[in-house]
Amino acid sequence: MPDLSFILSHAWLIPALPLASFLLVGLVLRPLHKPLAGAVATAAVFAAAGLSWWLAFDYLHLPKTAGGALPVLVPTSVEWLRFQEGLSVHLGTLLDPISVMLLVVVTTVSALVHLYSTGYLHGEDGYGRYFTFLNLFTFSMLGLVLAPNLVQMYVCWELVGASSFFLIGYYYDRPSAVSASKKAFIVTRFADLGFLLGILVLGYYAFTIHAGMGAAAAGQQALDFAFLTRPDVLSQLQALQGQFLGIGTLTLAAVLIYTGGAGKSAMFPLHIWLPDAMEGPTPVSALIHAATMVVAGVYLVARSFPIFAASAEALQVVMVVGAFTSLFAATIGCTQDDIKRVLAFSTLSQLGYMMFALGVASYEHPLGYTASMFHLFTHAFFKALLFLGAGSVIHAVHTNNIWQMGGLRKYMPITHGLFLLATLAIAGIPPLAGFFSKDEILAAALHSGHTVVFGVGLLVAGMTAFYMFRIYFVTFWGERRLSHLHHQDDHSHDDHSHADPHESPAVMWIPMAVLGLLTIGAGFVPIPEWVRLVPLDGKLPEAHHGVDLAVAIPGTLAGVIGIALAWFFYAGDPQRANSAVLKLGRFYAVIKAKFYFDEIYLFVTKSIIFRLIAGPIAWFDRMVVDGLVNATGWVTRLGGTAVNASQTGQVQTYGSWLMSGVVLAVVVLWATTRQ
Amino acid sequence: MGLASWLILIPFLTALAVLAVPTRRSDLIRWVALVGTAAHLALTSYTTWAFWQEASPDLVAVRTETVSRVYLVERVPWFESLGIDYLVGVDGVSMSMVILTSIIIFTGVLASWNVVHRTKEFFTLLLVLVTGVFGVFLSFDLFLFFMFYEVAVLPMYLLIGVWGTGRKEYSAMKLTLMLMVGSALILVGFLAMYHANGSTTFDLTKLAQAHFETGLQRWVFPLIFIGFGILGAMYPFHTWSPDGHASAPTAVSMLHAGVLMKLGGYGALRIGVYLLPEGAQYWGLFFMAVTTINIVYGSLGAITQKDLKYFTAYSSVSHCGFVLFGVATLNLMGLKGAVLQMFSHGVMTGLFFALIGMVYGRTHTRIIPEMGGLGKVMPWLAACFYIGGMASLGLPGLAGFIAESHIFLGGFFGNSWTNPILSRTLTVLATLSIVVTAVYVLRGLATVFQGPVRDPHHAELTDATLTERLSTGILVATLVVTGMVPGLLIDLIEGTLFPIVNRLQATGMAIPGHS
Amino acid sequence: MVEYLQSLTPDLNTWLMFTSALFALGIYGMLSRRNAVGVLLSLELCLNAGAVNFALFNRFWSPVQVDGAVMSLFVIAIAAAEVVVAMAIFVALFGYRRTVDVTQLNLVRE
Amino acid sequence: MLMLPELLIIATAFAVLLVDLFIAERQRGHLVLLALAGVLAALVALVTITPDTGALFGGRFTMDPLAWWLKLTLLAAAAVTLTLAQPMLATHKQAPTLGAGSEFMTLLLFNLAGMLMLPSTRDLVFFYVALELATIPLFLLTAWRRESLSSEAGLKYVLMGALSSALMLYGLGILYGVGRTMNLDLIGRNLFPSPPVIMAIAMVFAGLGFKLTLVPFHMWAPEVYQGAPTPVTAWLSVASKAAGLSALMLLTYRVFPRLLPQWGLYLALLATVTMTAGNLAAITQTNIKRFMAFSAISQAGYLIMGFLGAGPNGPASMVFYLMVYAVTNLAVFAVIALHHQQTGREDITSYRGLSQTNPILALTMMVGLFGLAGIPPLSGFVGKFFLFSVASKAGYNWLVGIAAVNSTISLYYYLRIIRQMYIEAPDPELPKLTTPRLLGTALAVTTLASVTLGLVPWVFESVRFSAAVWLEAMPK
Amino acid sequence: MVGQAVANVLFYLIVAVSLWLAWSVVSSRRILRAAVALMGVLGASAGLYLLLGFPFLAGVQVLVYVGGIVVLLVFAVMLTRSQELLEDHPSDLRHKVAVLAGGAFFGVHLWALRGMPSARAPRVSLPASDTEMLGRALLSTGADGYALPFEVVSLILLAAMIGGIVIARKTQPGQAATTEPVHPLAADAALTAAGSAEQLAESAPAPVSPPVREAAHG
Repeated sequence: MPDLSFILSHAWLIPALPLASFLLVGLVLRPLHKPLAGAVATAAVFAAAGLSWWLAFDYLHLPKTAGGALPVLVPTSVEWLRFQEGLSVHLGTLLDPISVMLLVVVTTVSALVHLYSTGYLHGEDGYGRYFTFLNLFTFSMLGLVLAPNLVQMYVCWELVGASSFFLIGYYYDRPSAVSASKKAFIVTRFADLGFLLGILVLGYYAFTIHAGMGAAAAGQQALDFAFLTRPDVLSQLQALQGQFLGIGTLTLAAVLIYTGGAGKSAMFPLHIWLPDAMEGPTPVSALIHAATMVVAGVYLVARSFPIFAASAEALQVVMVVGAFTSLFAATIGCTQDDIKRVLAFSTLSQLGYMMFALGVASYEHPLGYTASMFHLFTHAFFKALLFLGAGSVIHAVHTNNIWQMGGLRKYMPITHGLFLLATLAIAGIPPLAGFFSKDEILAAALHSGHTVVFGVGLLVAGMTAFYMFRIYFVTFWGERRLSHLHHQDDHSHDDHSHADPHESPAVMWIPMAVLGLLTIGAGFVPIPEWVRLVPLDGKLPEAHHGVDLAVAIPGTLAGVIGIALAWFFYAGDPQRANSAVLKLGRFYAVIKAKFYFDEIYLFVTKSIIFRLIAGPIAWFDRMVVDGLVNATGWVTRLGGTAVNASQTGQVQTYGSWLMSGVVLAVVVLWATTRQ
Repeated sequence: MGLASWLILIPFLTALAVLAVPTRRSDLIRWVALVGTAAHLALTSYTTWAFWQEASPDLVAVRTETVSRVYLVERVPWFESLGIDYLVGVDGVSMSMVILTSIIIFTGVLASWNVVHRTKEFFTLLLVLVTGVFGVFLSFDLFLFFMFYEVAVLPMYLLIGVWGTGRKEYSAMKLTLMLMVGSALILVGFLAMYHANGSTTFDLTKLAQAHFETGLQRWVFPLIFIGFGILGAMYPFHTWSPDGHASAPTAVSMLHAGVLMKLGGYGALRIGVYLLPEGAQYWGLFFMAVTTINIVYGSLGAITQKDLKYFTAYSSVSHCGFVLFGVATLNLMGLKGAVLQMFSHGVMTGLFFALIGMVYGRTHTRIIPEMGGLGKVMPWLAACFYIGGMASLGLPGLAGFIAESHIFLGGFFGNSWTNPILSRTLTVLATLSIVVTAVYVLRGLATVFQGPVRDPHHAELTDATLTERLSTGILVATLVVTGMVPGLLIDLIEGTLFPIVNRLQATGMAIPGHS
Repeated sequence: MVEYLQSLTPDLNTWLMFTSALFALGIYGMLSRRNAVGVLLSLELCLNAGAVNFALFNRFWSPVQVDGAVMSLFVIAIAAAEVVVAMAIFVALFGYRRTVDVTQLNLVRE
Repeated sequence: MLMLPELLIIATAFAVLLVDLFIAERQRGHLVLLALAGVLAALVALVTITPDTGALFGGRFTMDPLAWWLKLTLLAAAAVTLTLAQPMLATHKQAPTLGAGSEFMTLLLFNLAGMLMLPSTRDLVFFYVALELATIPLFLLTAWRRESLSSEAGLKYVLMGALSSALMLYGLGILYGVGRTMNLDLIGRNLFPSPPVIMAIAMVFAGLGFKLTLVPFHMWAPEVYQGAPTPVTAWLSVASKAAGLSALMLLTYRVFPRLLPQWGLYLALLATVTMTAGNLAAITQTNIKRFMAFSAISQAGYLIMGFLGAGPNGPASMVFYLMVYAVTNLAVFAVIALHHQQTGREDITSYRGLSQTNPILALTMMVGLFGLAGIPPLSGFVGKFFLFSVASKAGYNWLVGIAAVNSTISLYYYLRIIRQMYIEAPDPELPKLTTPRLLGTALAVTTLASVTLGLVPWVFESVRFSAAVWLEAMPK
Repeated sequence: MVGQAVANVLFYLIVAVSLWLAWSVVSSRRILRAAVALMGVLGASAGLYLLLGFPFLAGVQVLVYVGGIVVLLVFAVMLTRSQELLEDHPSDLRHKVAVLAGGAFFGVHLWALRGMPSARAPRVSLPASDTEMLGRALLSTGADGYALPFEVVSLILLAAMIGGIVIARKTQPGQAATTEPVHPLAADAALTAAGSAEQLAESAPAPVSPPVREAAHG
């Protein structure tokens, strides 16, 4: 282990700061002094961001390992929970290219969102509570990123889920927000069940291998990533014959762990909670449901990539689910009216992108791994910017519905400029960040032979551009539409809805500006060169440079076509859009209703689980099981009355009972004592 | 008089002190009770420290022994001719249970600060009940164990009968009778073991060294397990728990769900598995199946409950199912998980019932649909409720997760004499409960604390008073500390469990990976 | 002469059959008579059969001793005591109920 | 002097009879004190002077350690019963509810003398005579009250008692016929389970089962307990049962030492049927004395479990449980007597709210009832535990199970009374109960004993030692 | 051998007489006749005692039993004024149960007899007179004496007498019939009912009318 600089050996400081401020703000400052609480929370996260940048800088300057890759360090590791001898959980920090990158992304976006929130939520009564949970979220996200073993990741995973539950449910007097937070927590909890089962399966087999190896695995614990990703362990895992419903054990474990990731990253079957999560305040959506939490699933797959790579079917699942989700979300995205829901579906689609990028990656074609991480890096910035932009628009106009906005170009120049910048980036227009990362993914898909996936990627790129510019044109171009409807995003304090919308205060647009810069700069950060999939033998092949034109041109073209279509329908007179909608008719309504998945889930939980299972069980318990207990009581009482009835009061009946006693005694004695 | 005897004696002396106070001075009575329980809490912490001084040096040696060591032992011969003696001592598992009970009784006294109806008798009976419980956890002589076990069950009848609500007499009677039937089964088991060992001694450690022949173990183990299972709310015999808790006053249901139901798990582990290893192996899988029903059945049953107390009672049925499931797994992690679950669930349910008592004290209704939006009105209680709820659904960082993760791993690792496929499917079914628990916890809490204030005059209710904040605060603190720093409790418990697992191993079957 | 005659009587079992028949009749009487005094009469039968039994065994098994006879004597005395007690209670009860019909006496029952 | 206690009792009986001639009607209450003095003198004599082994009248009257303990219980029970009777006899305050006080006490003392002699008999004649003296006065005492209920109870008791003593006599006759000697030690020499022996045993069990209220022979108990005056009921439930047990132990351990182990199943069945019938019937009772009858029946069921298996633990736990049962039962009867005396009501609901009207009385009643139910830390629990241990050692685990479940059912009906006292509100028109001084002391003594007998190991240990010595001295 | 025949005839004669009388004691409808029959049975058994060689016992039997007890029984019959009442037959169920009980007892005894070792009367010469031996046995306090039981029997007789007098007395001296404490039981109601039934019975010449209760429980 090369001697580490201060920050590298004390990486645990980065998550410790938000934790400390969480405790400080939560217990002390919240009831006492609201604005101070906000300030302390924001300062803590900014400090963490600074430390992360410093750590990243030091890390990148570390001497490379023999195979030319950046070293994997586990500077601190404290035993926390000892299940069994070889299976104990150490809390610690693991530094490798993707975790450092994630560290930087999370802390930066979180800091900016904190700053933005001080403005956005100014004067709200739940102000202190908001920042407490935001800090808790940041701590648990950092804990997840730095986790050296599966169990610490699972612990922080759950904490992230819980803090997102409280943040979505911030406006807890609004029933829609309450049910959204419940739905989010329960769906992710269901996915975490898969993750837990994955840990159990993997834990058991890894433990048997670890026990078998004895001295060779002295320092490591069974569930550490370092141990799990060792080549010899992986080969033994692959060799496991155990079949469960026809699926190999390793694949089963990988898929189960993937369900956890899919739940958190809202992949296809478990995506229903993300659109409803928009009920939370917009900065929360920006931080959690755009930049950080939702990418945890992608990070999980990336972190345990060697395990996934060991079983081909698992990666296949990842790829298919990713691709389908991106297409599925993109189609729905084109039809939504609520600006935040459109952005939510766009996030879904981009996450699908990252997932299928990992899906196509393998040791032969490692490009997908790097592309996914690169896209994660860039997407965090411009998606956060989009959300903050939407937030400032909502803040000004007090409604989410894009049809009640219009022509905001004139009133909010800064937001408009930055929003346009971000929309261009997400549409993949060079030279912005989106172009580079999307291009990498498409290249990875093409070169690894997955042409179908490449085609889907291209189509989605076009649709992304289409729906992004759709909301851009509707919101910022055209003439002003009055918002006569009831405020959806109700801010009681500045309720002058009819006055002209004004630009957001400085504390809000400054973080957006910073994100704008990052969106521009992110493309040029040499992530592909730093973040590379290290093959099992540790030797890195020489990296390829420059943009692959064969992929770049079709990608950009798709983007431009998308923009043109959006311009055609929505920039000019609105009639064109309405007529198109009429033509599509029924088909359009189905997509708009998100393929009725919400209704299906509601039906399953409400009628099947509650009315058909829980109700009868409660009834069964009261009637049958309790009935049996009461029945025994009743029978004993019956026995009592029977014995009492034998007391007739007739002396001579008693005499005959006595004589019967004698005769019976003789019979029993004779039966039992005969030699 | 050693430390262990003082631990049993203090609650009894407090009870006598309370009796001495004139009846009308009800506030003085409360203070005497509080001082008594506070003194007990102090003594418990000192004893834990003293126990740790004695026990930590031979933590390593214990890994290979087959008889668990007992510390701070006091032995006074009682009925020599029958081999009965007043044998009291402490070991890891019983120490953790004593800590739990001491916390629960202290917070219980705080939570029943506004009992006005016949206060003196209430506190006397409460303290006698807790003396019985301490007696069970600290005694290592089966006769003494059984004696304190029944002392613990009996005041329950009067406590629920006089101070209860709803169908109090019916549920008090049902509760007492079902628990006594349980103790009847246990009595048969104890006597069978006593005589199989040549009717020389009731001392637990000596009985552990004696090897009972397999046939006897096979029919005595189910008796002991079901006998204790009835108190631990095992599936078919759990019906007393919803009624009993629904009609019991706050402190009583806190004590009962929090501590008395743990007697069941404790007894099943300490006497069932420790003394009858072969019996445990023979019946292991069967009871694992029953307790899985217990877990899933309890949590599903809780979803549609309308009354808060029934809601919590069903949830404790499910959580107690975890305890017995952990005991039935018969390997180190499972047993450790069972003891941890006993501790964490004890604190959780104590917190829940205390809070329900406080909410009921204000809104005078326990029906969930009738309440709404109380989060704004009583933020402290709402926050504690949420922390308790999160702990019960096993959020990491709180005590619930530590115990449940142990039990799931234990269940999944199974043991070499049970069919791995079956034990794993049962464990998977059990893990389903973390989702179902999440559903009913969030659903219940959301209806009560979130959303608009449904009942107008709930709006001007007050938040927690000082005593209430103190009691809930202590319970929440315990949950968080155990969740964050489980090392303390795990080391305490592991010392005792190694010998038990070694005994299971000594009966000729290898546990995978156990060194 | 009397001793000589006794030695010629039939063997023990026939004697015992007689006493047990007497006892059985006594039992029948006690369980079927309606009049309380009738029940007492039957009781005397039983006790008498018991007394004869003792004398019988004494004479057949240990002719020299006289234990059995002593027992018979005491049985007779105790039978007397029982009759006195029973009579007293009947008379008292007759005072209240004006009847000695055993079947009617079942007030103490619910 | 071996016979000192018996002689003292007989002397007191005559003294009471004679003194009554000379004192006025009003001072009838002081007679009780005289009787009590006599009984206590006998008690002191037994404890201090009488050795626990020895023989008189050439072996006819012998003393053995277990008999010593039985006599102690009987004398204690007599003392408490007399205190129970005291408020009922004529005192300067109110008219007696129990006529002919002195004759009542004389008969009681004669009865006591009979019971004291019973365990010391060594031959059939003296055994039968002592047994008769232990039963006949009871017929009279039951019919003592000047009302139809008491006389009817007396009638039923006489008829049933006569039938069972006739059967007993016939059984002893056959025993004499087969054993060919009157001496109890020698009879068992060449007894083997032939038909006549079995018939003799069956009839003996009928006779003694009647006194112990074992199930097929228990029919008389409910009505007699209800009809008889309360002190007599108390005396019946405790002393008569003690006499029955000592007679049964005398015959089974002395005369049939080799056959007893073979009767295990018969005794187990008898115990099961007795306790179950007693418990089940007690559930639906409304009259407190009738309720105590069924409770006594079920306790007899537990009692005879001591006969199972070999070794001194059996008789020891039986005698110990008898002592505990006597003390606890008398405590409960003291409260019942008090309640009946002052309110005239015998139904359970009349005990409503006693915990508020007279908390100490309610507490003693509760301690007594929990003692009967066998709830720790009272000695009832310890006694029952040892009895169950004897049965379990003899291999009758199913019986222990049934007995334990039975004691749970018994807890149910004892709790029904405690519910009346503690949970129901007091009944306004019932007068508040006041505890007279003498009865108060008796209550205190019995309750204290019922708590400490179990906790203090010395009592059971010495009983067990006596049982060991007693069993050694038995003919093999 | 002729002595043998005489003894047997004498024995069987006495047995037949006493069994026949016993049957009438048990089943005759007039109580007085039953009492007289009992006298006959007891006399017969006195004869048996004689046959067995216990003249003293026979004497005591005649004196105490026949003289004392049966006379007392006749007094009781007079006192309870039931002699003119014709007791009707027991209901068939009670009859069957009683027969079953008696028969079962007898059957068991016969089965038991099979196991009894039968014995011929010993030829040994009997002691001069049993009275002297009885007297010595009753009063000697030695190993073979029965002085103590003798004293105890006297206690029994004394107790029976005292108790009998107290119970049978009409009213206590010096104090009115005790006021019966209030009984929630139906006793009083039943008492009045029984009383009225009684008046009915007396007026009608028919034998004691079987009250309704009997039918219910027959």
